[in-house]
Amino acid sequence: MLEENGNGTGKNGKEVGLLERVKAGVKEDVQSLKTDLPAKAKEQVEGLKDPTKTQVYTSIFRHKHDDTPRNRALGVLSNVFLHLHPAKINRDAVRYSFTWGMGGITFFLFLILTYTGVLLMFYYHPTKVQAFRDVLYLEHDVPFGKILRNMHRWAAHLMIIAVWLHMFRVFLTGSYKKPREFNWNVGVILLVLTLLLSFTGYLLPDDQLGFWAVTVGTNMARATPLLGHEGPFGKMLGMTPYNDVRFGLLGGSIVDANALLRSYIWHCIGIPLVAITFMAVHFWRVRKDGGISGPAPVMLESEADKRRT
Amino acid sequence: MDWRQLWEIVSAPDNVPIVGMIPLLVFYIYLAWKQARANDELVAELETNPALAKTHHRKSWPFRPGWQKEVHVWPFLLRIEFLAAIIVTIILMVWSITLSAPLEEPSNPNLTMNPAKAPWYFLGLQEMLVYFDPWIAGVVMPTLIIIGLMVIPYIDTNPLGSGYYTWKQRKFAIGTFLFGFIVLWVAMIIIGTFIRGPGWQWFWPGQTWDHNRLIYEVNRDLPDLFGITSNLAKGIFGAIVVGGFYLIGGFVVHALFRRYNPKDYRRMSLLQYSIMIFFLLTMVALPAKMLLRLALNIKYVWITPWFNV
Amino acid sequence: MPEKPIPEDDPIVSKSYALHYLVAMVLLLGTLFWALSDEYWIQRPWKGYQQEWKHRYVAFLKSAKSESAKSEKEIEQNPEYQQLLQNYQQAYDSARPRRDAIQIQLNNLNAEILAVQSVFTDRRAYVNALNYKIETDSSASGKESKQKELEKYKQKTATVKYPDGHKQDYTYDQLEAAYNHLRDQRTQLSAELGDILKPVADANTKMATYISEHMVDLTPAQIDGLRKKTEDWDPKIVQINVADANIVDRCESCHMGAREPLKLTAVALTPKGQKKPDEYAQAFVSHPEPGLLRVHDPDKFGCSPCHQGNGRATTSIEKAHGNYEHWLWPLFPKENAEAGCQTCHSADMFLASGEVGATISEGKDLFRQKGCMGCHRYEGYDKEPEDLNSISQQIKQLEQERAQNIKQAGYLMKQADAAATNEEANRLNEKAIALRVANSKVDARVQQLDFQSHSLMQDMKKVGPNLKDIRLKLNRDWIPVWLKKPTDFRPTTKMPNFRLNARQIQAISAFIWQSALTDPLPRQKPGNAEHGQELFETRGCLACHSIGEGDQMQGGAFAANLTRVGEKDNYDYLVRWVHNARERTRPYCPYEKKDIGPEDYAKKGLPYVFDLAHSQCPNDGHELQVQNMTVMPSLRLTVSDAQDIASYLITQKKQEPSAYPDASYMEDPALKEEGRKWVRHFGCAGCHEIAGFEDEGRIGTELTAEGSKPIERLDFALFTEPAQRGGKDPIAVQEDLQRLPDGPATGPWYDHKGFFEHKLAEPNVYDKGKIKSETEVLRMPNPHLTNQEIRSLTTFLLGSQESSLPASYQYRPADTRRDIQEGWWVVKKYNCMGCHQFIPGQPTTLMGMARYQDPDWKEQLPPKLLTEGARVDPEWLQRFLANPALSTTDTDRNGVRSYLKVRMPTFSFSDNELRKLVRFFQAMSQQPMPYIPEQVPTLSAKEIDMARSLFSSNAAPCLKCHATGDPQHDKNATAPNFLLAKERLKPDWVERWIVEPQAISPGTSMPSGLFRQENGHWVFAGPTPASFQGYGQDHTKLLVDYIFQLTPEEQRRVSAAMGKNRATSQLRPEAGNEKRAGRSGAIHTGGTH
Amino acid sequence: MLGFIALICLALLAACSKKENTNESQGTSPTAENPPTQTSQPIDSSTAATVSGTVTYGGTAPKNAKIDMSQDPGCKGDNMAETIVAKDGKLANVFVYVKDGIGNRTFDTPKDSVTIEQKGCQYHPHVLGVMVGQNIEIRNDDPTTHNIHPTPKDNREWNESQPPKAPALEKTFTREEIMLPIKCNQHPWMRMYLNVVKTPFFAITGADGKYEIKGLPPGDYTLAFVQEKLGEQDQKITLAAKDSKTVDAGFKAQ
Repeated sequence: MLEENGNGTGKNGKEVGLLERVKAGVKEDVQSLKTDLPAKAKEQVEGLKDPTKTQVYTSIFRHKHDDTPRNRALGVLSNVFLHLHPAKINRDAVRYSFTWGMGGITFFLFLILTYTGVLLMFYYHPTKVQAFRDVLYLEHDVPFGKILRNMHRWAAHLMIIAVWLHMFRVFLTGSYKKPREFNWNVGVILLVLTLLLSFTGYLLPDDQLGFWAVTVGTNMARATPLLGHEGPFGKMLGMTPYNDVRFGLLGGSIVDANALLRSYIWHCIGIPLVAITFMAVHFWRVRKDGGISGPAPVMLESEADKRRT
Repeated sequence: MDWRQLWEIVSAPDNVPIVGMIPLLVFYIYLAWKQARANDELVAELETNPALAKTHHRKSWPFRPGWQKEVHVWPFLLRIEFLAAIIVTIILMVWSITLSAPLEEPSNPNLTMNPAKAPWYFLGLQEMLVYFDPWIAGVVMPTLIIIGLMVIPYIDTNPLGSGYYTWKQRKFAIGTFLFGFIVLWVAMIIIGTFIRGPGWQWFWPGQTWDHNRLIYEVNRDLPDLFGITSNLAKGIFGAIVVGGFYLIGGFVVHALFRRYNPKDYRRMSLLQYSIMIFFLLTMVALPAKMLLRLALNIKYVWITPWFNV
Repeated sequence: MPEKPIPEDDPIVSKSYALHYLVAMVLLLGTLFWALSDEYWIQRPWKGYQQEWKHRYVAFLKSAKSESAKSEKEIEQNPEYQQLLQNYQQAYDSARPRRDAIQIQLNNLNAEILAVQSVFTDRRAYVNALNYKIETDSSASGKESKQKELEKYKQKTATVKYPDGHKQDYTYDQLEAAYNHLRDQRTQLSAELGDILKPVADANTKMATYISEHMVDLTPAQIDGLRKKTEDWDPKIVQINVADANIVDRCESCHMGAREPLKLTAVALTPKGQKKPDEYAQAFVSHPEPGLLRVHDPDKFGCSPCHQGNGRATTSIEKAHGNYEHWLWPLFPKENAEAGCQTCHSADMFLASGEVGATISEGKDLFRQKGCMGCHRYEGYDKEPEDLNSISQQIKQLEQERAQNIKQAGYLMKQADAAATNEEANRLNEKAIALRVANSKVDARVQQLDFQSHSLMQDMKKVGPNLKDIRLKLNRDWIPVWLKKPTDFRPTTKMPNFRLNARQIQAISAFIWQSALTDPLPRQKPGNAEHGQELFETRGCLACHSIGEGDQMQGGAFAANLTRVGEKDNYDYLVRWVHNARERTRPYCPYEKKDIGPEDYAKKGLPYVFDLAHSQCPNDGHELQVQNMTVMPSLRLTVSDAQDIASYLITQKKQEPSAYPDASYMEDPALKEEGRKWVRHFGCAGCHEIAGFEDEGRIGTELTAEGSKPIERLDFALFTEPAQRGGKDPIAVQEDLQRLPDGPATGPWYDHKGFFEHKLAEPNVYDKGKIKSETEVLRMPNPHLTNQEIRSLTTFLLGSQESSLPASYQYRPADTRRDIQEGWWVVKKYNCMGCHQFIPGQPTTLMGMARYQDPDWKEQLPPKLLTEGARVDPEWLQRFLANPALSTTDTDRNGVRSYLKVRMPTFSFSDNELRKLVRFFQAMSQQPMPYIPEQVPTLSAKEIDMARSLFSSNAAPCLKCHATGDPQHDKNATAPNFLLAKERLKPDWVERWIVEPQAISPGTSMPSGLFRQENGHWVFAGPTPASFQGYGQDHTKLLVDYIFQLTPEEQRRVSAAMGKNRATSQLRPEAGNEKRAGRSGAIHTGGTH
Repeated sequence: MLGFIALICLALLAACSKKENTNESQGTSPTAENPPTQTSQPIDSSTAATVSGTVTYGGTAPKNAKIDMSQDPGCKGDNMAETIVAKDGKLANVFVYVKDGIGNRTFDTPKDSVTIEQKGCQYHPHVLGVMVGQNIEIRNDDPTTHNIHPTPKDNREWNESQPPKAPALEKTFTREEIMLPIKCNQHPWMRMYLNVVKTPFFAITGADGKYEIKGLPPGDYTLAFVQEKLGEQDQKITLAAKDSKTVDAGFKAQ
């Protein structure tokens, strides 16, 4: 290769000339290595002293990190996760005593549940034969399987409590009031979805606890007015155990394999998708409705009607 | 006092969240109450001092001119959020390590659990089954609860108390909500978890859950009390009683509401007002029915061939 | 309103969260490590076990090795071993020179091969590449030119440099040849080396084999292997995974020693200085019954199918053993471990493997013995009534079919008569004929079913006596006293205590009294009680019955204790009973559901005779129950013997029968109806035959799967909480409390074991404190069991579970093992083990009795049946079992062992049971069925002479002990008559028997040492006449052939001659000299002993 | 094989530091003297005590029946039943041994054999004592075939035929057992009793009812007198050093 490329300047001469030229070229290359390599190495070390200036860093973080108000704002705005938040908020809104942080905790728990849930799905088969065994398998075989299941379960319970407290706080601070009426409704739907998520997950270990909890729960559906075979007017509308709303929920007249599968799919795909959609709306509306409601300045009785008009 | 029984109930893994929720609720109510009182005092002061009202920053927290009215989310909010996330993680992990999620016997449709309980967050509904037929307790009630929650922003016309804790400005709204949430929901859950034993019988805390306990209880229907025997008459009688409850109750509510909450009364449209009265009365109907049942052993008020109330 | 002064700096902005974060992060890190350690150690306690195991087992192996080395050394001292060693040395020495030479040659050869190979492979690669080019070249000229190139290349020489330095040039072909030659040489040499070393290796193997054969334990080398394995062990889950059966058992993750080849005890694995074996030592012991594991390979069966527990769990002992609330299959307690057998062996009646099986077998037996099955259905028990029921259903159906066919045929024939054409008529007639033929088949089928029901009727037994006979049998006034509390009268009775009140007793006694038969009973002459006692004690009655109370009691527990029988029984009835217990007062027709009397027979003009040969109902031709449904057999006693025994028994009393208070109310018809109600209520018909209750169903719950009933379904009633938490035992009656196998409860007993044990100790314990009416209180009577019996029954019930294992795990063999399985049911049913030993070491009732401790009486014990199937011809056995007298006329005797006082009874086995028993014995001795008798060669006159000389030899006087049929001679006989041998015995067995009888029936009177091995043949140990000179066959064979051809005349001749011989030898004075000669001979041959 | 046994014996001998093998076993003599040879705790022969005495029989001794041996012409001579052999109130064939009190001392098995002779269709002696593991030589001096059939409780049962002139049988018993019956199936009257004990401290009363046990170390003992028919009597004795005690026993007619 070298022989062919290196003779661009001269014409195809004798072998001796070619050899000399090659020798000269190689010498030059060696010389360049001797002088350039230390210089470039030094340059490289210098560059690494400030990692924030590297191309890799700047490609990830779009702005500087120093404590200027601009950068603080950009830190939030340019981050896909953090830009749920505005750049600046009411100074008292950071007070925990006001917000209780329950909305955030709920969301955080939802994330934990998603991660642990996905991992659990690796080991779980929603069939009558496998389900219970898989849970035993998780408990005894899977590395960290037991803590994984425990975290999933307790995070779910914690999430329900957090959701209730969130609603409680929102009500107590009157945060549902104009212009946030709609977002309150979205919140109510999310509350229902949270309960349904937990409820559908209850059946999955296929043990006595889950089985009977779900049996008790779904037995009420029998009595749905009009749509349940034991509900008011159900019989008149031709409802039987095999075509009523409970049958639809369970995929059968008893809690069995189909119910397990339905539960599983609602729990892992159906409800989470719906919930994520509503959560997106919920968060979006928080921003669009003017951030969190407070802490707002107190209003006086006398001002109430004034403002209304 | 059967401490062992008590401990068995309290330490059941799935009951631990409820046990945890009670102090949590107390703490947050205290937190809300503290701020509400501070705000109410501030309002009272400002009401008497219009001059101050004009200049005051109108929050119970201290404020000094020159302080930022708004702060950056990064870092002032995020650092709290992040801290909260860490603390939740710690709590969750410790909980998961120390307490295992329950896993009982494999499901067995032939062996009924006694008591067979729904997941704890639905125990309020299960408790209602004692007082109402499943179609009310399991279907109508939950639906009404959801709808009721959703209509709150639309019937609460009080512009005060938006974005801050207060009691004096929203006595009626907060009172009603506390009644609904604490008494009708949380208390019912606690009853369902800790009080209801085998056969869904009432066991005081510390009383042994005796599976063989038998209780003699004869429940009558309200029409029987008045010696009404014919079905038609029963239906008509029940309709009158129920209708009467809503009519007379509505009138009483109107009389009280108009008197003690004239501002809201004035602000509300006819639709808002009637919806509010309907939900309020329905809410009151629950404890009323409980009272009838527990005190007078009355099972049904309204008996028709299709449904019973 | 701020109370405090407002700070200068904005707290919201200025407040530092550094400390908060620090604390939070530390905590987070802490929990993270906690989670990790939890995962690594706390949730995996078996790791600690395995570490400990390594230490302890290595220490144990060290000490085991030194012992093993010691015993190895001892064995090496053995001359036999020394001989082997010498052989080895010799072989080694003789092989060495040649071996060394070959080795050197081989080394050289290898080097040369290597040298040639490197050149050759290179050139071969080139040739192969060129060949490929030639093959793929498309042009002929190209091929040709390349071919030439190849030839040229092959001709070119290459130089090979040999290791010794010399070089040689080869063409390609030469090179190839040289290479192959060298390799052939190497192959030859290697083969030769192998041949030379083979004797050495063989000698070496022999030494190793000798050591391993003579070592009881492992050899030091094997122990070293174990130690290495243990030391190199990395902690990991050890699991048995049987996917087909969904068995995942990780028990061996902690129980590391379970399957080790050495016997590990808890003490041996306790570290020095520790007094008691700790948790680890307990866990590491080897399985107590390695023999059991050989049959039940753990790799196929796992652990949990037998022991239960949560095989997958590894997080804690409680979890792994399944001893927590929500695990449905907790580990069987150690004392009930045999419950696990029932998982697969529910169809077996008797289980024994090593020391395992006694408890569960007793439980299985008790369930039948104590009459549990009278009230509780249990799959496999007491099948006869169900089978009979289904047969009678079938018969009814078939009879309907027959009637239908007749009707149809008549109709068809009528139509045929009126048919328009002949063809039509013929067609219809054909149809009618077909129906009549079909009826004939129906008749055949009915006949078959009747035959089956004949067998079944014969097999059907009741635990208690037939109450239809009580008017004939019992002292009336005694009945209410008995009913009050049977154990008061007879502490060991099977009849349980029913807790009846006075009214119930009166009503029940009145009912059974009034519903009993009143047929007349023949009067019997009084007998000789003294003779009766002797017969009673020696004929074998005591194998089942017992007599005497408390310490004085002797005999078996299978049947009633007869100590006070004189107070209750009627002498006439007793004679009939002793003479033949199966004799019924009236036959019972299950079809008509009534007892058939003489009037029914008279109606048809038939004689009033009913027995197994005359078992058809005179009214409808169906099978009758012609026997009492008792397992008590007939001892074939003469009537006078029966009278003697009955006379003796009637003297057995503590008080006079007349001393019982008058119970004439039993004659009051008014009480009868109430009595009927109570008899039905208490399920008396489960164990007794009672008029009007013949088809009564069982009143108790089915127990087949009682062990897997959810604990919630077991009603602990008011004792649920006390059982869950422990506390005072609810049983207050001291007598019942003592029945609990583990004593009064000290801790919680809320489990199946606790429930069963309490229920069995005091059945109505769960009624305690409950308010219940007379009919609501628990009916189950108190079976007054001992605590060992309760343990056995509890074990049986605990194991009675629905198995989650695949059906193939159920032990339902289709081969001869099935014969064994079925046979045990019959053997246990008739208490054959009361007299006979079936498996080595099994005690019999008679064996344990004081009388049979005397050496002379020991010979009077019934024969051991350890190899019965190999001993006797099955067809003969069937005949013998049907009629042990082996005679239809002379029945007052034993057919085979006429010298025994104890009598093999006639059990009147049904054909069904006979078949089962015969097959059982054959299968137990691994004999093929059907048996094809070996043809015994006919002996020549000379051979007969020789054989006779052995047979009558002074050194083995066969006829001295064996019976001949001559009463004078047989007085002293202690062995059966040879004339029976031909029909009865299998020749191969007889040969084994005469060589070493002690190995077949330990303790037999037949001595060993009659023959000795000489040049691979069995020769007679005593002196042989000259005619034996040069006889090269087995003397044993000769003798057996002779015995199988023995005729009565020959036997008489020999017997007579022997007497004479003796007389002459007696006169010989030089016997003393011979004696000495014999002695000196002993010294020479003594070494072989 | 024999060499091997000898080798082991040698090894054992070498292993025992103190060895006084003066055991002149006279199993057949009525008063067997078996000076102790023990390994665990040496007995100082200078302090050893002796027990001796007489066993008496109260009441008239039953006359022993003559046995009818006509069944086998090979049996000759007189043969009396030996169930109770008493003369002048002195009881023979009583086995006397130290039942309890030896503690955990162990004793070497005597190397000498004891002999059982079958002569005149009778066993000689009628009662015999041996130590555990001691070799027993059984000889048949009759012109008829015998078989030897011990029916033990705690030892292994066997039954071997011994034709006339056959070599002697050599047998050992490995477990302690008192009054182990030995019989011959061909001659039902033949019966003897073997006593297998762990210690050398035993004796059998002679025709004069006398016995003597020597070499006992001082201590408390239970002395048992066993007769095949009359059963066992125990006596507690205390022996001082060099004591020479007389312990008599008396059986009553039943």
